[in-house]
Amino acid sequence: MTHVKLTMAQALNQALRDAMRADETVLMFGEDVGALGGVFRITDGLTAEFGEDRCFDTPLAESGIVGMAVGLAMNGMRPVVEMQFDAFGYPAFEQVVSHVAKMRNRTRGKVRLPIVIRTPYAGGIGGVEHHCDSSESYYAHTPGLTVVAPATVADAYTLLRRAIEFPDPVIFLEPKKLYWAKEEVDLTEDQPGIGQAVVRREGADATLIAYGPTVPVAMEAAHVAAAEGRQLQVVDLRSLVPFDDEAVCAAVRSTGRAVVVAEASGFASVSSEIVARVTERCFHSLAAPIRRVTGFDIPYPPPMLERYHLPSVDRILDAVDDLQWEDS
Amino acid sequence: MTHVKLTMAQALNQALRDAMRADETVLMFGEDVGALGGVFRITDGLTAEFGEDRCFDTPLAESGIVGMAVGLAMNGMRPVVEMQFDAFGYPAFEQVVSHVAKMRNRTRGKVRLPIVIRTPYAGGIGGVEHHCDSSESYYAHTPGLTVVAPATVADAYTLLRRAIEFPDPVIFLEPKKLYWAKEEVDLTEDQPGIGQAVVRREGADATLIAYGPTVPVAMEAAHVAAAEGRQLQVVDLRSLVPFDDEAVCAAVRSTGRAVVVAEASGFASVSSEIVARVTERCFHSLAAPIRRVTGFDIPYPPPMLERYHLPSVDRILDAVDDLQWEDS
Amino acid sequence: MTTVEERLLPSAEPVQLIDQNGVRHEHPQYRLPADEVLVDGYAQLVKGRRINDQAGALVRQGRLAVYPSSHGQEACQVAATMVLREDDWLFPTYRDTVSIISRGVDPIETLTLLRGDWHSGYDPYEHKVAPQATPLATQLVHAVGVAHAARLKGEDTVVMALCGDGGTSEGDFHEALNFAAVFKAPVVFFIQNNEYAISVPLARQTVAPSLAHKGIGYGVPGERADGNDLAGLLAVLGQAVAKARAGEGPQLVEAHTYRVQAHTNADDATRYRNEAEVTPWLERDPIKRLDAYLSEQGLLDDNAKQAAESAAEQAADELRVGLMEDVSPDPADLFRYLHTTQTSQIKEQAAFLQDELAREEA
Amino acid sequence: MTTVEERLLPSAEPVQLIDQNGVRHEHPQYRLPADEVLVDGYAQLVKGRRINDQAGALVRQGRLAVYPSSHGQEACQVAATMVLREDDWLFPTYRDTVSIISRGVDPIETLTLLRGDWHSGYDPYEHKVAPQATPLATQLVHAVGVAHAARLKGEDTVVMALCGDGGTSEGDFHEALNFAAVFKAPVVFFIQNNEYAISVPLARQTVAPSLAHKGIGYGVPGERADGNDLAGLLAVLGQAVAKARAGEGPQLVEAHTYRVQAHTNADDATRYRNEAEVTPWLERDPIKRLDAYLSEQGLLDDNAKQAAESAAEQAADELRVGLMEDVSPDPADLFRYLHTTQTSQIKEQAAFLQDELAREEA
Ligand SMILES: Cc1ncc(C[n+]2csc(CCOP(=O)(O)OP(=O)(O)O)c2C)c(N)n1
Ligand SMILES: Cc1ncc(C[n+]2csc(CCOP(=O)(O)OP(=O)(O)O)c2C)c(N)n1
Ligand SMILES: [Mg+2]
Ligand SMILES: [Mg+2]
Repeated sequence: MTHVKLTMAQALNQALRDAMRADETVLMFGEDVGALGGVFRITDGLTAEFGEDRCFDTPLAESGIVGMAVGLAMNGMRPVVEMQFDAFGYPAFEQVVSHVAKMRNRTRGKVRLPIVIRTPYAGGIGGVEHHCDSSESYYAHTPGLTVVAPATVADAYTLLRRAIEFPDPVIFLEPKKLYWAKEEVDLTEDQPGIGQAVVRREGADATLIAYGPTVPVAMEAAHVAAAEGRQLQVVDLRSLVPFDDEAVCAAVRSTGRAVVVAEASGFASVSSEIVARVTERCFHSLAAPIRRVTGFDIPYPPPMLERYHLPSVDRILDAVDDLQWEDS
Repeated sequence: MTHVKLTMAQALNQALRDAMRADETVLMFGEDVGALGGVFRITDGLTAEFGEDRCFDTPLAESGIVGMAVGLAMNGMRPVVEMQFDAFGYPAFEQVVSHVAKMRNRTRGKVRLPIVIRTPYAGGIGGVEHHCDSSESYYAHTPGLTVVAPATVADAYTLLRRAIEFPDPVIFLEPKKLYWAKEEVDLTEDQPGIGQAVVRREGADATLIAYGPTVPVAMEAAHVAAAEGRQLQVVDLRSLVPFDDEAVCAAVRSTGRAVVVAEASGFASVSSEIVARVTERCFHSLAAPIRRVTGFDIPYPPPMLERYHLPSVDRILDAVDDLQWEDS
Repeated sequence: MTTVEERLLPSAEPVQLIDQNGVRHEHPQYRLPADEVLVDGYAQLVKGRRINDQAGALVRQGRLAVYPSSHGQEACQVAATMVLREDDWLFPTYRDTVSIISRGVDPIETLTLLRGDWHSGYDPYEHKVAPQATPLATQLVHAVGVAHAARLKGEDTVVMALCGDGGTSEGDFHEALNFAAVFKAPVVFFIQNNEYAISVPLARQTVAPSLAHKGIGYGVPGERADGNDLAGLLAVLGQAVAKARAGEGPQLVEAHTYRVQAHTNADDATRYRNEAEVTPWLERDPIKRLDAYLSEQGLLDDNAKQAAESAAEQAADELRVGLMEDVSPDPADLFRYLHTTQTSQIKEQAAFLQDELAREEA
Repeated sequence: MTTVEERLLPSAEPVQLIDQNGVRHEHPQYRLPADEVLVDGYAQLVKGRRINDQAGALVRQGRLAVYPSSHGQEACQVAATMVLREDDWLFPTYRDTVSIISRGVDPIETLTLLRGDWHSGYDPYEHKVAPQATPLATQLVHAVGVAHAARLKGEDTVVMALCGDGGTSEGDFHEALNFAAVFKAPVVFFIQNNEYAISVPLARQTVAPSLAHKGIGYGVPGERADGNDLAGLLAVLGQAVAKARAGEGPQLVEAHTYRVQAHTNADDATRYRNEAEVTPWLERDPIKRLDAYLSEQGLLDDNAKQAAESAAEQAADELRVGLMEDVSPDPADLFRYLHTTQTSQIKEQAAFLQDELAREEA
């Protein structure tokens, strides 16, 4: 197949379309995903192609949406649901934590829930309150969930296809600010699967560990650092749960220094976990403590102030500068 | 005042009683907290003493309970609510994250919410599914919440009084398995406030960092270790947010080795945060990476299997043994 | 008032076909079930009662961690399954042990949750019984999903979703009824209004004219029945199931019954209600009245009663014997079922525990 | 049917006192508001419309991030505040900018949220207006709490809680109505049924006979009114407020109106509805009909209309001028309001940012 130029939004739409073509038990539903095609148009045209039974609007109630997905999955379907924005996934929290995450374990594997919960994720789009939350840590902390966040157009396609094929529930986080990022991609090309991190850029001096919306920022930082003579390696986690300990530790050991870059507030978060587990495993390879560049421990700011909150190239480079180079 | 022998349940009851006597805007409500006195009897006798307007049962709906508390607090009250078990707090998650945590910030400090959300917390009581969750990481990760967990009878009293007097919302986690722990206490004695950790036992060889239900286990481990000739220091965090960086770092620096002990699953949790932040701050004082003894990354087990999940004295001592003593 | 309202609002009084004295009453809308159905139902009630009481005893003997009994609510328990076909689904709560067993699920597997060796002990697909739900009302939305999937597959399966009076206050109750109505999902929402949610009486749960009145707000027909009258329940639930199967969408049925015992053995009901309140309900017992009616009609002789009782006794024996067996669940199970493919994290943790246990043994 | 049902179910048709042609209709239960009230209301409608349209223009000029307009729903917006006393409370949603401004809140402070310099710009206590709620239906439970606190303090305050048709599907709607009913909290739940929740039409939101029919399931009287008839709304809402104030507990009012424009400027309504559906609603415009009625009655002459229009123009001017001013919120505010006493963590982070900014400037 030839390469095509697609936005991440288009790649996600294509993934849904291809998944629905491949398997008629795949259903897509949620708020405004039918005629409107979703507020971000990720489900554009699906109702037209697959009919009302396959892609449909529900009443406005997130617990109902996720709970109904549980029931549909129990009875042979593969539901993909959309939470309109990640803060609007909170009403479904009980269903996610007490059922989606636990049903397989509860029933000794008898009831499997191949559910995908798609969520426009994180900030950087000037959204008003409740429209830019980063909720991955809530989900990553909940045993039983698989948590995935693509950062490239190709990964958006691949990971969503894999998530839909996955036998267990997947929280699928779509970085909002990357929806319109365009890339030349070959959708038939095989990409690493769920659970595998990839090194997006090689570099011997320090490792930047990022996922979702912060991957391009980390790449940009590495680019700028290179101009200043410092070679930064960039790891894109792709999957938070399962976590690719092997790849991440190999990367960090190769440089001995690392900065974790994430948009979410840092306290008790996925980024804390990365620091903790990499330090536990690579302590004697570390020349300096692993630094974090994350959102502050504050609610997501109003549009006019969001740039102060978001991990920036400068902030990443400052953190890299802080890696006690004099010690090495 | 003379010393009295009280269980933690009694101390909590006394704290509520004294708070309600001291301030008539303090209200206590939730499920079964009236005539029954709560399933753990923490609110025993409050309706009898203060009347139906001050301590009352609500309809069975946790989002409603927390949401109503928000409104009551907006209009001059100091609501204390009980979530019957911590897994039953999940239906209120949206109210907690989107309102309780954010209202003060949203309104530039105009609307303050002096709400206490009391939650019987964690396991070790042989409870069936959904009755033994440890949900502190969800709350600690949410900016705007203060998160407190007493481990002693005296602290249960003091911290609950302080939480009720606190001008901002507090998540108050009551270790279920310690409800019936009896101690000789003097309730008039001043205890450190919210935000202060305390060293419960001195020891020069390594530091155990614990909170809530794991404090007694850590104390027991230190006791056993002493018999084997190793002096373990025990830090009781008391408050997860704010976090007492100063005290914890001072403790860890004094020993150069640390183990974090918590019941919750470890991944992306408060214990990850402790490892991350202490390592960031004390890297060059550490002789070994900080180890964690936490619950596994699984749903809380059924009663007959819980002992395999819970941090035990042996597991703590194994972790201490693992602190690369040969390096030092 | 229009016909819409007449169609959706419940009967003025709970439907009752046999009263507490065993006297039969005619009802303009509902017919008495056939004699053999009632005789069979009687045997099931007797067995249900015996299971409830045996389970209570087993708690006292330390063989079960806890048991929320449906003593006094057996008519609801039994009716809920009697009206179902084999390919229909049942969504029970923690109180519905008798319902589950009467659906055919192995009693010991049913009690796994309350014995504490695992969260749920039976295969939900074997008898189409969902795991018992503890978080209130959460199972109702699942029921809608299962029913909707059946509809999509062109099956005429019906889902019976059980819920308590307290559970109706939860947001999920609302969302489930609304979703079911909008999608015309074949669900019968069956509320066992036993007047209490632990210590909280119905009057503090709602001030609605009845719980069945909640249906109209979703466009769902609501009906109510005497929850201690098996005949009335079979008639009302049977009709609800038939309507749902016929494509008329979800149905809401409220049974007026009473929680005769405490919430569970761990509860102390004397803290919040008087014996005086309980006594009249003992008179309304579901077994007593059916016994009276059937005996009066000559449908139940001493032999038949004897047979019912010995069947019940046998069920109780099985329970006792089964639960007297000590079980020791495998700690490795903690890691076995969480994911289809274990993550490296879970593998490590499983290995850690295995190693720890090996060292302990050594 | 019993009196309970008659008391709790809504009128057979939405209450309408002035029809779309400006013709007055008698109603057995509701009286036309006084002339001067209607004349005042007219001026407020004109102003509300002008604010809506001005705000829309300011989005196009990049001065507001987004604006969910209540164009066409101004009668609801204005009626909701006209029936309140100064010490009553208003709980608005993101769509209720006009309601908030008509309550007396500074327009620029009101638009702070949508301009994007802070989450909410006004002091909720100044005019007793809660911050606009974005997460749907969540504000309704807060309203119950505020009302219950008032009752505990012995005040006779009433709380007007606004909600959309879509919002009624959320669990919090259910919990709010039930709590209010059980606690007899003086809340008027006012649903602006504008037929859409973004792209989802009412028929996919619920199949209930009406949203006002949801009241009876909580024991709350439900009523419905023509949402484009200011007179009818004032009568119905006025009565609801009076009842709530008198201690009769919560009231539910549904207004039948229509979202004439897209959900927000960011929405494309052509994807899910035809112009043909919109046109008849333009005929039902709330301003046009009140104009016709008042003019016909000789209550509104050219002078009065002129005055209303120039007052509206002035309000629009203030909006324009106010929003043309560039604001640059202080980054330190990010850390200023979260806690009464900053934690050491927040202090560190504030210092970090301050240092970063200082270095940038240097
Ligand atoms: C979401 C949730 N909140 C609280 C509880 C704790 N709880 C268990 S049973 C119960 C009372 C339920 O009453 P009802 O629905 O009437 O059922 P019944 O026990 O009477 O059968 C409560 C509050 C729970 N299980 N789930
Ligand atoms: C809990 C929650 N889920 C989803 C959304 C996203 N959302 C914003 S407005 C809206 C539609 C609301 O419709 P309705 O209640 O009818 O109000 P209207 O916009 O018509 O005034 C949706 C789905 C939200 N704000 N909150
Ligand atoms: Mg009950
Ligand atoms: Mg609407």
